[in-house]
Amino acid sequence: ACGSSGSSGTDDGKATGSGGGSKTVTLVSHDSFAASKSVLAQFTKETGYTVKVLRGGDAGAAVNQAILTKDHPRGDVFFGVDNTLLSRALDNGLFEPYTAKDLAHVPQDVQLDAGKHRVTPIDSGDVCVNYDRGYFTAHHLAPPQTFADLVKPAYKNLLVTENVSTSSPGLAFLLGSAATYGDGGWQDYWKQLKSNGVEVVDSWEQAYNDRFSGSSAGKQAKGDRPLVVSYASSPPAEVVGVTPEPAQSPVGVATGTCFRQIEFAGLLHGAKNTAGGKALIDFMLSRTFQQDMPLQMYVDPVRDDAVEPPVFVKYGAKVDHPATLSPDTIAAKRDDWVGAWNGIVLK
Amino acid sequence: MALPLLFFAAFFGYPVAAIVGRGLHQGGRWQFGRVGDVLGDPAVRHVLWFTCWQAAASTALTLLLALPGAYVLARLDFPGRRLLRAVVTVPFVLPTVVAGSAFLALLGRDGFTDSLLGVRLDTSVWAILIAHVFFNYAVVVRTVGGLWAQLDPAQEEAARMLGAGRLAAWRRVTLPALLPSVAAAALMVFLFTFTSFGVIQILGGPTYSTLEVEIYRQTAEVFDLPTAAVLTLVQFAAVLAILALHGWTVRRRESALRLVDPARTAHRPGGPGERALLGAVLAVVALVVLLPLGVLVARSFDTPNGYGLAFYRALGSTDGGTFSVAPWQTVGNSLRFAAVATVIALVVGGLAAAALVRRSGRLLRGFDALLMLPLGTSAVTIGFGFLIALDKPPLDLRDSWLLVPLAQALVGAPFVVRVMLPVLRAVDDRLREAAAVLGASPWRVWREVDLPMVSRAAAIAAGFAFAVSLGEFGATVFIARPDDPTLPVAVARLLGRAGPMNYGQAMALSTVLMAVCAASLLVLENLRTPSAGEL
Amino acid sequence: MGSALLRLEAATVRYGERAALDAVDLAVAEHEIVSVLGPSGSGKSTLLRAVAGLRPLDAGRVLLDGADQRGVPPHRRGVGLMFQDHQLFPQRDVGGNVGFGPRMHKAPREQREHRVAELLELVGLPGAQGRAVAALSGGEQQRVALARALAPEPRLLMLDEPLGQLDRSLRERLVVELRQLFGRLGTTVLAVTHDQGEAFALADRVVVMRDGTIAQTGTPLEVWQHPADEFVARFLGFDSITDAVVAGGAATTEWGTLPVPPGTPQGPCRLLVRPTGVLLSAAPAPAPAPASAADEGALRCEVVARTFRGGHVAVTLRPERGPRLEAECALRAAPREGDTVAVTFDPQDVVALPA
Amino acid sequence: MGSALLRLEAATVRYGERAALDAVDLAVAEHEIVSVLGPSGSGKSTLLRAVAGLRPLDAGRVLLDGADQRGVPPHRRGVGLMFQDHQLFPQRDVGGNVGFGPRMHKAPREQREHRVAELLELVGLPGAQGRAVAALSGGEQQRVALARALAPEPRLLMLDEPLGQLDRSLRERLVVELRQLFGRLGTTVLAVTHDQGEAFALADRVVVMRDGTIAQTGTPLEVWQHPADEFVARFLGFDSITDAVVAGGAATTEWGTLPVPPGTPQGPCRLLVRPTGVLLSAAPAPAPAPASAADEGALRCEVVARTFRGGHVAVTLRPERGPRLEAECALRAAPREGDTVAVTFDPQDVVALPA
Ligand SMILES: Nc1ncnc2c1ncn2[C@@H]1O[C@H](COP(=O)(O)OP(=O)(O)OP(=O)(O)O)[C@@H](O)[C@H]1O
Ligand SMILES: Nc1ncnc2c1ncn2[C@@H]1O[C@H](COP(=O)(O)OP(=O)(O)OP(=O)(O)O)[C@@H](O)[C@H]1O
Ligand SMILES: Cc1ncc(C[n+]2csc(CCO)c2C)c(N)n1
Ligand SMILES: [Mg+2]
Ligand SMILES: [Mg+2]
Repeated sequence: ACGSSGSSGTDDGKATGSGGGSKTVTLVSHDSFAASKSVLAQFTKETGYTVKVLRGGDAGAAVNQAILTKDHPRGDVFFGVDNTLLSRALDNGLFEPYTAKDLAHVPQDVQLDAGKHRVTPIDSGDVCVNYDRGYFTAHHLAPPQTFADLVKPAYKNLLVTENVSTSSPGLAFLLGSAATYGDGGWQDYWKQLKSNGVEVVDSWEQAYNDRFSGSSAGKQAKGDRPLVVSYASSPPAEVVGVTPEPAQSPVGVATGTCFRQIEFAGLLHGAKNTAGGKALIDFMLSRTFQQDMPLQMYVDPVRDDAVEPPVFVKYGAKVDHPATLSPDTIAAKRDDWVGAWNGIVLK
Repeated sequence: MALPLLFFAAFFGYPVAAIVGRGLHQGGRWQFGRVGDVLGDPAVRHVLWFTCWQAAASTALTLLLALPGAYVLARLDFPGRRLLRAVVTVPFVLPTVVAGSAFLALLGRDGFTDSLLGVRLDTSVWAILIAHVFFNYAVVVRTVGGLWAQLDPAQEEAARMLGAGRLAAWRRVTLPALLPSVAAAALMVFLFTFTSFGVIQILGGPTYSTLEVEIYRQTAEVFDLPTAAVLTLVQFAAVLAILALHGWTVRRRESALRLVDPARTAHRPGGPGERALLGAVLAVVALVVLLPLGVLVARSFDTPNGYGLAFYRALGSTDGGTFSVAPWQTVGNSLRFAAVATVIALVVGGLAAAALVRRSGRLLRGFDALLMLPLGTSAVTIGFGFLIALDKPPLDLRDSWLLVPLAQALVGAPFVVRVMLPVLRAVDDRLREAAAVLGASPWRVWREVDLPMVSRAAAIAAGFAFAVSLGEFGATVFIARPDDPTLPVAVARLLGRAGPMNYGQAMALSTVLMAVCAASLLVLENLRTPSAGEL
Repeated sequence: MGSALLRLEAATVRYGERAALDAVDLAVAEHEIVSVLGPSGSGKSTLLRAVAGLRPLDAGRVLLDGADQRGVPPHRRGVGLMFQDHQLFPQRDVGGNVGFGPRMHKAPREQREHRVAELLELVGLPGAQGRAVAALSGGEQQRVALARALAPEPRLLMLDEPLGQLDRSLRERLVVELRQLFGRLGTTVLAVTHDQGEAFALADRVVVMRDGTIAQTGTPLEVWQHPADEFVARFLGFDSITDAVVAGGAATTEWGTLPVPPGTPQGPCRLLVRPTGVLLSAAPAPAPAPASAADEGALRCEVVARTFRGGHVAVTLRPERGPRLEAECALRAAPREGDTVAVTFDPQDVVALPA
Repeated sequence: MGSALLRLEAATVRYGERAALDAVDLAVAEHEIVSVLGPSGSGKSTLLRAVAGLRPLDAGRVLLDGADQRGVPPHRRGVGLMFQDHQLFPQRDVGGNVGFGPRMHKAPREQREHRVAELLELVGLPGAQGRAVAALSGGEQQRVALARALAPEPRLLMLDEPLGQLDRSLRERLVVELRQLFGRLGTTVLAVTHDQGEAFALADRVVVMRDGTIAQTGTPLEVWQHPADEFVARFLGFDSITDAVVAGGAATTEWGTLPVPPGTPQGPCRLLVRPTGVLLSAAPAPAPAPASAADEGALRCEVVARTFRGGHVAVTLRPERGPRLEAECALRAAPREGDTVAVTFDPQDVVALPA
């Protein structure tokens, strides 16, 4: 119904004439994108635009798709590029600059394209080692807290992580170690991890749902690794739907092993409905949307005045000093590091 | 002939050429040098080698285990036969990640084999092979069984009168007659296992990798399109080699057979031999197919608060967050897409099969091979190909819901062709002649002679196309329509989130998927072509 | 007949309600050649399939060499069967088909090839080993099927219409050669045929079937000369049958008084006159004294049809009274259609059938 | 014969090198019934397939009603064909098979059902509409195939061994009824058969084929009485053939001097004696004066075989000199094997064949 604007809609922001007719703004994202119906309805109420969401693949695939289709973009806004992939998106000229309205409420340290405003940070999440509380209680062992702990003999054969070439938490964990030990030191760290019996699987799903002994799925699947590379938001997720509410989540977070992922949204170059897209980006930074996100996508809002839901407050972990790396460093080093990692860990 | 050709050109040839072309044509010039680079990489060669041999081994193992099943399900008459035939097809629709996880539980630590035999298979290649049997048991049972049920038993009787025992008669008379469909089944199993993705990812760990996995990584994760393009070409070359081998095997063996009404060939199991065979087949089905399915079903009821229906109830609510629609509504989406895809696959595949039967020649053999290529093509390649190729006039399907069924039909149509061809080629040409001299035009001959004979195979093929479409994930995920996720896509999204509710819902939804699949297949099998019973 | 190679005792095969084989008792001695005759659908093929073990009996027994065959699988019975519809293996060439049996019996390759060549020679297809069976004519296929059935040299060979699609001269030659072959090998044969001439020429004994039962068995001559009943008589092509009362050496019928052979049972019966026993004389008294004609024993008939059958002419006559008569005449002696002829009867061709 | 319904002109069909049909010329007039006879593999079925358009000609033409049929597909030719191996549709019941043709010709349902019932009655399978074809006996299948071919009432009906699997009495009844049916409908018929009796009974004209060519055509009587050559003679079952020199009313042969019918061409030829022309007399002079016996025209022969054929006995004789002779005797007049008989010849059964 909306693809008929072919000839008149020769891009540029002023093409709202045709896009405005449809009053639809299209959000291109990855499979994990989610938002409450009521929140999206509120956007429609406020702006008159309805949101159409196109999801395709995981975060990496979605970015790649967007790059492939950049001459004929499938929508107006892209959401879901994180700091590990940001430069790939920016270098390919995927986005048009737009300065979102409430940027003032967003801490400077997550505004990674602050100079050009081609992308706007929307959420952040920490990739950290999670632990199976039950296991460590039963074995009278203190759970590890830092990268350094993980190579200790006490934790031999306990950790499962993801393949860095196929999984974004896997890559984040590598980046975290690189941020901690430096370009010259992380290889040595991983050699130690390897000799301490780290297990590598291809996907987060497999690591968390099948191998990890702390998640409910992993318990069913007889997973036997009490340490897993996952998210800081996993503990609250483990108690959702469980009645009665437990005092503690069965999963804990090793807060010294975290790497921060920041997800951005941007106005797609060649978007048909630029005005709608801008409105949508503004809305994504609104408190309404930001407060809805945690329970929808298990991420943290970037807005400093957003109130976190009670489960997050009660069961979530507070990560104070996550490891970070600049997008430029990541862009420059990623391929080399992945190659080196493959050589060390998978050989 | 023209329609199928056009279909494959537009929805396979063009998109795949576009994505491969994009990969190889970088920076304004063709990068054929990459071919040498990639092929020279010992890691790539290792992957290629593993891909080939695991596919060959999987195919052999599947044939070995499933051929007796094909006999039992085609020729023996016992209660629950239809249900069993539907149930063995269920794995086909299961997202491989889901099934892989069931196998992990069965074959891994404290799993079925570990506690029973003390062997852990999750780290060995056996887990992969067994999972491949699980997925492809039905391919053999249905493809081969479709012809087997119609073979005139008198041929075997003739052999026995000449002194051949049961087994010898089967080996020397029935098997040669079945060979084209056995080869077709083997080809399909080989292609599926050759392009195996989820199973390898889960059960193979980082040690075992197939070309398909590499292509996926290079395309979707690493975004190294040139390498992906070269790997795609390598995959094509391998698939073409297999197709050539298949063609060569089959060509001289196809002969007109005396086909009879399948209703007349089934008999109650008689004698200790047949009862033992039935028992053995049931045991294999129970172990290899039912047990893994059972694990998933059990998990779908295993809530944090004890066994119950909580996950199923959750499927009905929209505020789980993952979807703007309730997850169970994806059942409707999937059924709708699958129905459309099945129709497309039947029309395109049926026309192609009809054309392939009537004529022969080099060109047509090429066409035959072209039809099989989609089965040997990575789903990402097709998905990304669709994205970049079908986004501008005259084929601007960016916003069309048709994209999903089209992609699915691309996998379904080769099935239809492969299942129907052996049967059509077995139809004695003189039956067609008999109809012609009784006044039937060529079109009537097709409707009155071929169609009734092939209707059983067509139903089987339709079942396959339907199951494939219901379960198709790889390509669909890249072209999923807004708010219309298909069921496997929904399962994948649920799996991608932590927490018991998400995981439980994924299991519940998978169980729903199995039930929907089994029910649809039962309905399909009971549909009779109207012309069969007419005067 | 304790030494019967094959014995059927009350053998019964039912298809649904209908019995295709109805409590059949039959014994075939070693080295005997028995032809099974009978109308289409009378159960001939079913009989062979039951003996072969391809169709289990619903009642009764099949014994081979005195041993009950219940539960013995077909390939262990040591019998061969040539199927009515051949059932050649389409994936194998002629040589592969004929050599199949010897191969199953593990005959060495050379011997097998020799045997195949020999048999193809016998059936008139020398050198056909390499031909595809789909490229054979109907009769050629039948001959390959015959050669295939002969190849393993089973003790009991059952042939279902083995020569039905062959022309007369080939058939006659084959009948002679097959008899010699069977005599040499000592094969016992049970052969279904619809051709009486072939049955009579081939067989030591003939079995006539009717609706799943055996209507008559005997040597060809016995059956021909003394059909057991009207059914067998009509099946053999004798249609000149009427009611009669035999008294002394004569029978009173609608056709007049007919002489009967000595020893004919007295009293009412059905009376058959074989065509060869209907003697025509050119033209009797034009029609003046019907009473006297009858007295003379000559019956006036009109020729309603004459059919040239090669060698002789079959003449259908409408007598003054009584049902139609069939006569057989030499070609040059045959009257024309419309002629009126006088008929007398040869007592040797008059047979009283059990009523 | 400008009004021929069917005409073949130099029709040729090759399989590889071999011509299965070799420049055949043939014309069939409207309403004519023609039987095609010939040894197995002589090209009879190929001829029918070529006419039906199932096998394109490699050379020559097929004309129907004067129109060249090249490129006309089978279903447009208005001809019917009953296949030698029936080719019943396995997935349809008997009614569905027989009713197929009328359905293709859009006959209304009621008429179709009526026609099916009628034809099944004709072939002796009344009420068989609902039966599965796989559950029929061989002969029953053949009859269904016949009914199916008759159902659409084509102008030209081609039958490939239509009655080959039926017993004699049924076949004889069907020949009569088919002739009547064809006469009533005005159907032109081309029927292949291997049974001479059937061919002679059914056909107005007979075509004898040999190796893809036509060896002879003529009425049954013509062919029987004057076989065109030795091949046709032998094919008809005449095996008493020898070299001869005809001079005046007698022929000199190894068997002695035989009388020949008047008008026999003079000079050397092959000479055939039909079995009916070999007259046996009980026992001649025990053997004293061979010269005189030859002078008398009586040939001494030993009976080497006698075969009962029903009605008559075929006797094979080994003469003192010359090749074997076949004689046909009435049952009661037949000598026994080993007997010595004197043979004289009936000139009416002596035929000089073109050398
Ligand atoms: N498809 C074929 N390929 C090669 N040769 C063939 C083919 N069909 C028939 N022939 C050969 O052509 C010849 C004539 O075959 P045709 O079927 O016409 O014989 P026919 O006279 O009908 O014999 P029959 O009485 O045995 O049925 C035979 O020698 C046969 O082997
Ligand atoms: N599978 C079957 N199911 C039902 N009825 C059958 C089956 N096979 C044979 N019959 C019936 O049993 C009867 C005997 O069949 P059979 O084949 O023995 O006849 P036949 O004497 O060989 O006849 P023909 O000379 O026609 O071959 C027939 O009436 C036939 O219809
Ligand atoms: C190894 C292997 N993996 C998956 C399937 C099942 N399958 C075959 S085609 C298809 C649709 C996607 O292409 C699916 C789900 C299989 N048969 N073999
Ligand atoms: Mg039979
Ligand atoms: Mg033929």
